[in-house]
Amino acid sequence: MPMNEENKEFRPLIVAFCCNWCSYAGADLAGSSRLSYPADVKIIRVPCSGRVNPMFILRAFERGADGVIICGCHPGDCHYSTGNYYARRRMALLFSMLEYMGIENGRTRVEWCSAAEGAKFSKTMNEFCEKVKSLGQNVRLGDLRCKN
Amino acid sequence: MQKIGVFVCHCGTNIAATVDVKKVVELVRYEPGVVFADDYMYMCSEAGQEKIIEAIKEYGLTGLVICSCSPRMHEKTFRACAEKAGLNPYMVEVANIREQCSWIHKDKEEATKKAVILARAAIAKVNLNAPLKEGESPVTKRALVIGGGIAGIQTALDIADAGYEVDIVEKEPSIGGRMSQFDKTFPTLDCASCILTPKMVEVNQHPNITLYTYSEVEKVSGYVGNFDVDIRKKARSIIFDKCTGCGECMTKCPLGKIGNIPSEFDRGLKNRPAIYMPFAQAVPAVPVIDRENCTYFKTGKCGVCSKLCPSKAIDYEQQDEIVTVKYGAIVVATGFDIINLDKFGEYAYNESPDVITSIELERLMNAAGPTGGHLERMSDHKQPKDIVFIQCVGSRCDSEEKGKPYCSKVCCMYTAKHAMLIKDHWPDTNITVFYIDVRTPGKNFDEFYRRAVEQYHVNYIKGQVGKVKPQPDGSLLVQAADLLDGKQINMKADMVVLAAAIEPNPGVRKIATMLTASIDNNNFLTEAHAKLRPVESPTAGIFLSGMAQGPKDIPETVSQAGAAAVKVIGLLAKDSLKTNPCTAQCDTLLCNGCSTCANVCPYGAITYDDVQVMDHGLRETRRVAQVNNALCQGCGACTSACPSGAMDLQGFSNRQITTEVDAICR
Amino acid sequence: MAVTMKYSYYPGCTLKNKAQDLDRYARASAVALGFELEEIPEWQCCGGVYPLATDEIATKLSSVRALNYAKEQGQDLITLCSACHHVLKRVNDDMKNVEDTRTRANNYCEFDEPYSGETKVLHFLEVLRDVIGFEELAKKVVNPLEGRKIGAYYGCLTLRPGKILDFDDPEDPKIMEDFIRALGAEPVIYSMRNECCGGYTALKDPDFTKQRTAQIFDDSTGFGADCLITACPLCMYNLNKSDASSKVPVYYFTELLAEALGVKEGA
Amino acid sequence: MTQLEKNIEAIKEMSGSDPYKCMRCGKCTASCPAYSEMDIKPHQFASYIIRGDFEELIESKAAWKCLSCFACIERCPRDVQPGKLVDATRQIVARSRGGDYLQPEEVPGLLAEDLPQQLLVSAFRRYRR
Repeated sequence: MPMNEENKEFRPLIVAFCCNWCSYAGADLAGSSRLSYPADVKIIRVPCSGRVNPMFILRAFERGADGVIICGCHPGDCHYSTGNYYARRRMALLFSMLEYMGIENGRTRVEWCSAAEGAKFSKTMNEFCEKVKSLGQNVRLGDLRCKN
Repeated sequence: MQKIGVFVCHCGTNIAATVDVKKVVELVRYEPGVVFADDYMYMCSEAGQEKIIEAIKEYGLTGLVICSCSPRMHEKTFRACAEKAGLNPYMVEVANIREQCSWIHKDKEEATKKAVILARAAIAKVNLNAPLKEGESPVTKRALVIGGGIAGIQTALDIADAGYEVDIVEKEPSIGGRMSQFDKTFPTLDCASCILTPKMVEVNQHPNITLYTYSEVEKVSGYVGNFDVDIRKKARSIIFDKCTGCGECMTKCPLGKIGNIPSEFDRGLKNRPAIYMPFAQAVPAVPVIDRENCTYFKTGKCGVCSKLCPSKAIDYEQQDEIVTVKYGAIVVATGFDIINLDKFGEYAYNESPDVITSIELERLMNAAGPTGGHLERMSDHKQPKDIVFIQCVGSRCDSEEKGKPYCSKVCCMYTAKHAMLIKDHWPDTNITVFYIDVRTPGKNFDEFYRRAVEQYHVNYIKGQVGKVKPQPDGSLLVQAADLLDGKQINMKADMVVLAAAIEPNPGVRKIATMLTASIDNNNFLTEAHAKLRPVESPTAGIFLSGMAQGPKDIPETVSQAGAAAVKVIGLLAKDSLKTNPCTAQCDTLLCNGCSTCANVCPYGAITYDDVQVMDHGLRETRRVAQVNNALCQGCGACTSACPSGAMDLQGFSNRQITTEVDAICR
Repeated sequence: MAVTMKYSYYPGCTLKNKAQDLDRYARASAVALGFELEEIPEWQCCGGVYPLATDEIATKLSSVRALNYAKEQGQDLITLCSACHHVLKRVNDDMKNVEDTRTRANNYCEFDEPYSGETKVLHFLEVLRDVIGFEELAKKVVNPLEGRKIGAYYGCLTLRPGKILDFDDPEDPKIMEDFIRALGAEPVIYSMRNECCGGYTALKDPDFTKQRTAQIFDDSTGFGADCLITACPLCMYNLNKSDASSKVPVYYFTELLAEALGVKEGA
Repeated sequence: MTQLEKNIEAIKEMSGSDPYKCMRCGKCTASCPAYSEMDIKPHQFASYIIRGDFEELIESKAAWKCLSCFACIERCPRDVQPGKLVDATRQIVARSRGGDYLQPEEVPGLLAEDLPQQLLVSAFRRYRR
């Protein structure tokens, strides 16, 4: 994101993957309850947190995202029974690998948020933004094939 | 290249107050693929929709992006609108600029910027959308209920009354299940047989219900609306149509007196002949020959029943028969049993005949039971004066080998029932109940338990019993502690009744595997959603009824049975099923047949097939995954698990999501 | 069955002194049954009780040495005393399954090869049941103990904790009853058979131990026992000290075994 | 972590048992052959530890009256195994205060002629560090 010359404040770019059944609905509830969180968060709707392929996250970092958060249904509540369990295990592994590559753990997060938890969604996003902000701009993950 | 129209909604001031709608229109106009962009006060209104339809026709639009409220609100509306104009409804994407933008941001410049980014992401996605067609699969208008207890009976009756055909498969010779073994029911104390038997008869006479008793489900294939089920009808050794149920054979079977074959129905408290009906009110009233024990089958000699049968209904040559039937829906109502108590040696269940389980007590209290309803000790046939009840035997137990981690839910109530029934018949009996917690949530339940204490003076003591010690004088010494009074108790009893933990019928594992219905660690069937879809299995077309899903009492079972029936009726009422087109697809050229996807699929929608593929000019046979679109629910678990990238999800494809990421990160 | 099976044998402190009968009759019976007990040289006392605190290590080392010795001989390790049986099996389980204990014990002991629970520990009764077989034993009995009604007194240490000792069902054991049947006598089943005799409290609270043993005698004789058998020297001591009116003789199980096998006199 | 939580953690570590799993069913206390001798009953050990009443536990004679017969350990439905908590308490007392229940000087007076060595060894292990 280009920085505004006058306003030196760093604004992170955050991609949030939200599952259609719980957390996307939770985000809608945060909206209808007018519980604000920074505009830095952009949500992508996926059917299930288990749909989030690690490639999407790598892509986001590669393209300059400063933080990525995956939100799903609470354990045991997954609309598809088990998708969030897979997501949880997959992301634990991916995040530790990302940390090894220099992308701090604070820039990645998995959170459970139900359709009724608008307040939690907003709070989570605020916290996450603060955290990513404190870490500063992300070092770009470069894919040599994508270099132009 | 798509021709995309972008429509930005003001939603009155809901959006327009924080997002500069006009600016959004200007900025997205030059996005790749966009040929038209406009804004309107209320996009979802009739006039708004009209605007969309006109634009589709005028500009030959192939894709739509609506920047408005949440897709959870109006995606359906706009898809229908597109369809009206002849556009495939799956060519529509919604950018959520209300709930996820205008409503949560205050700074107009910031909100406008975000709205543009969200619109760009949606536009990028639509560029990759492809028309999708909802599939159709026909529905066989017949249901199968597995299990003929109260849960299965009620479900079958409700479905049959709605006009659909139902088959019940019951592995025992008679329907009736556990409830038929009970004496009275809580909290009203009406007699179990009096309320169950009429329902059993109704099932038998219902024109829409077919009974397969002494039968088991052998094989299941197919999917929702189209199951093929093989049912094994075990050989009864009786010609069904000839038998009049007169019972002559059973009374004359020589093994009735000397056979020592324990009656399953009476929980081994009584013996039965080798040709038998489990109980007098059995439905159907046709006996069965227990070939394992029958002298004729063991030695080829005897044949008494065959000689005496007035209707010549005995057929020793009968074979098991397999019938294959098509069903649209399947209900699992396999019920429960109590756990094996071998691991609870401290309670002397195997050591003393006077230590019994609650189900055995039901039989001992039942007028049709082994003692004609007279409560007596099995050791000396004396009427017990002091009776001790032990709660939670194996329930709430951390050790997997010994018990179950859950509360069995019904024991507190049936124990209060037993205590009161005994006191009603024999008021000078002393009854002590050792409990950990008394749990009585339910209508009129706590009142019921309090009645046992206040009116019947049943002695409730908090503290689990440590050991039951059979004494030389034939009594039982119960060693316990009263935790509230702080003293150890050594109490003599004539009879000890154990509230053994409930577990799902052990046969359910096999059935769940056949149905690809998931079960939990305790072998209870899993619901599609614990709160919102409690009577459906995650596998489409499979429904749950009764204890197979979790511990519950009779009224709860009946309500759940009705709920399951409604879900079945809702399914059978359709002539065909529309299938969600956002399903997974396998690229056979990339698939390496590793089975990873099938392992994560919660619906059993993935199978494997050998296909011929051309790879670099070579013809090869490969084992590749195939997705059954009728079963796939579109969760995408397989797509993230697939190591070779062969699995993709229509409507949320890898490329579509990646391009959204790119658009956001631009 | 091999011609002569050889076992490493861990007698323990008491069998060398106050409980010589338990040891002596076992050796004689083993010969009669065709197996050999090779006493481990320089064995050290097991400590009598298994330390429940997870960070204890020094008190487990003597057992580890005995276990390792048996491993080096390539033999199973046999014990007779309930306490040794209990301690050895539990320490062996720790060496197999508790990494911390295994690492530290090996650091102390410096064996040629680290020990990690390879040895199989057997109670003498388990050899009779699982290797010889009670049916086989019954065939070798020359003086069946006919007409005797014998109560098996298990106590606590032979059975519990059932999961680790894997000796028999801790609440409803059968091994000693089957043993009694094999000798031609009739077992008496009574519920105090697996209840504690009072154990080491005999040292400072002898009155309490007497209450416990009186209950054991009352219960067993109530069911008609004319004598009790035990595998534990401490149970033996406590039962013998009893002044209960229902008191009956108490024998080590090996004594009755030797008697039935006709080797008691020579032992 | 508060100091209390640390202490509880230490006991959990030493005993290999989790007092929070206790559901107060009392099967241990019902089974305990030394019930009459124990001033704090087996089922209470979990609550004393959770509350942090370590002083009272240390002062009590219950830890010395436990027979280590493992009946509570065998029967506990929650895998709390109170006997292990009792033993951990005993260890804490013996290690921290040297408050041994048995002094070597006492022994000659307690010896009986046929007393098995096992008894002395066990008692020393149990009653002293």
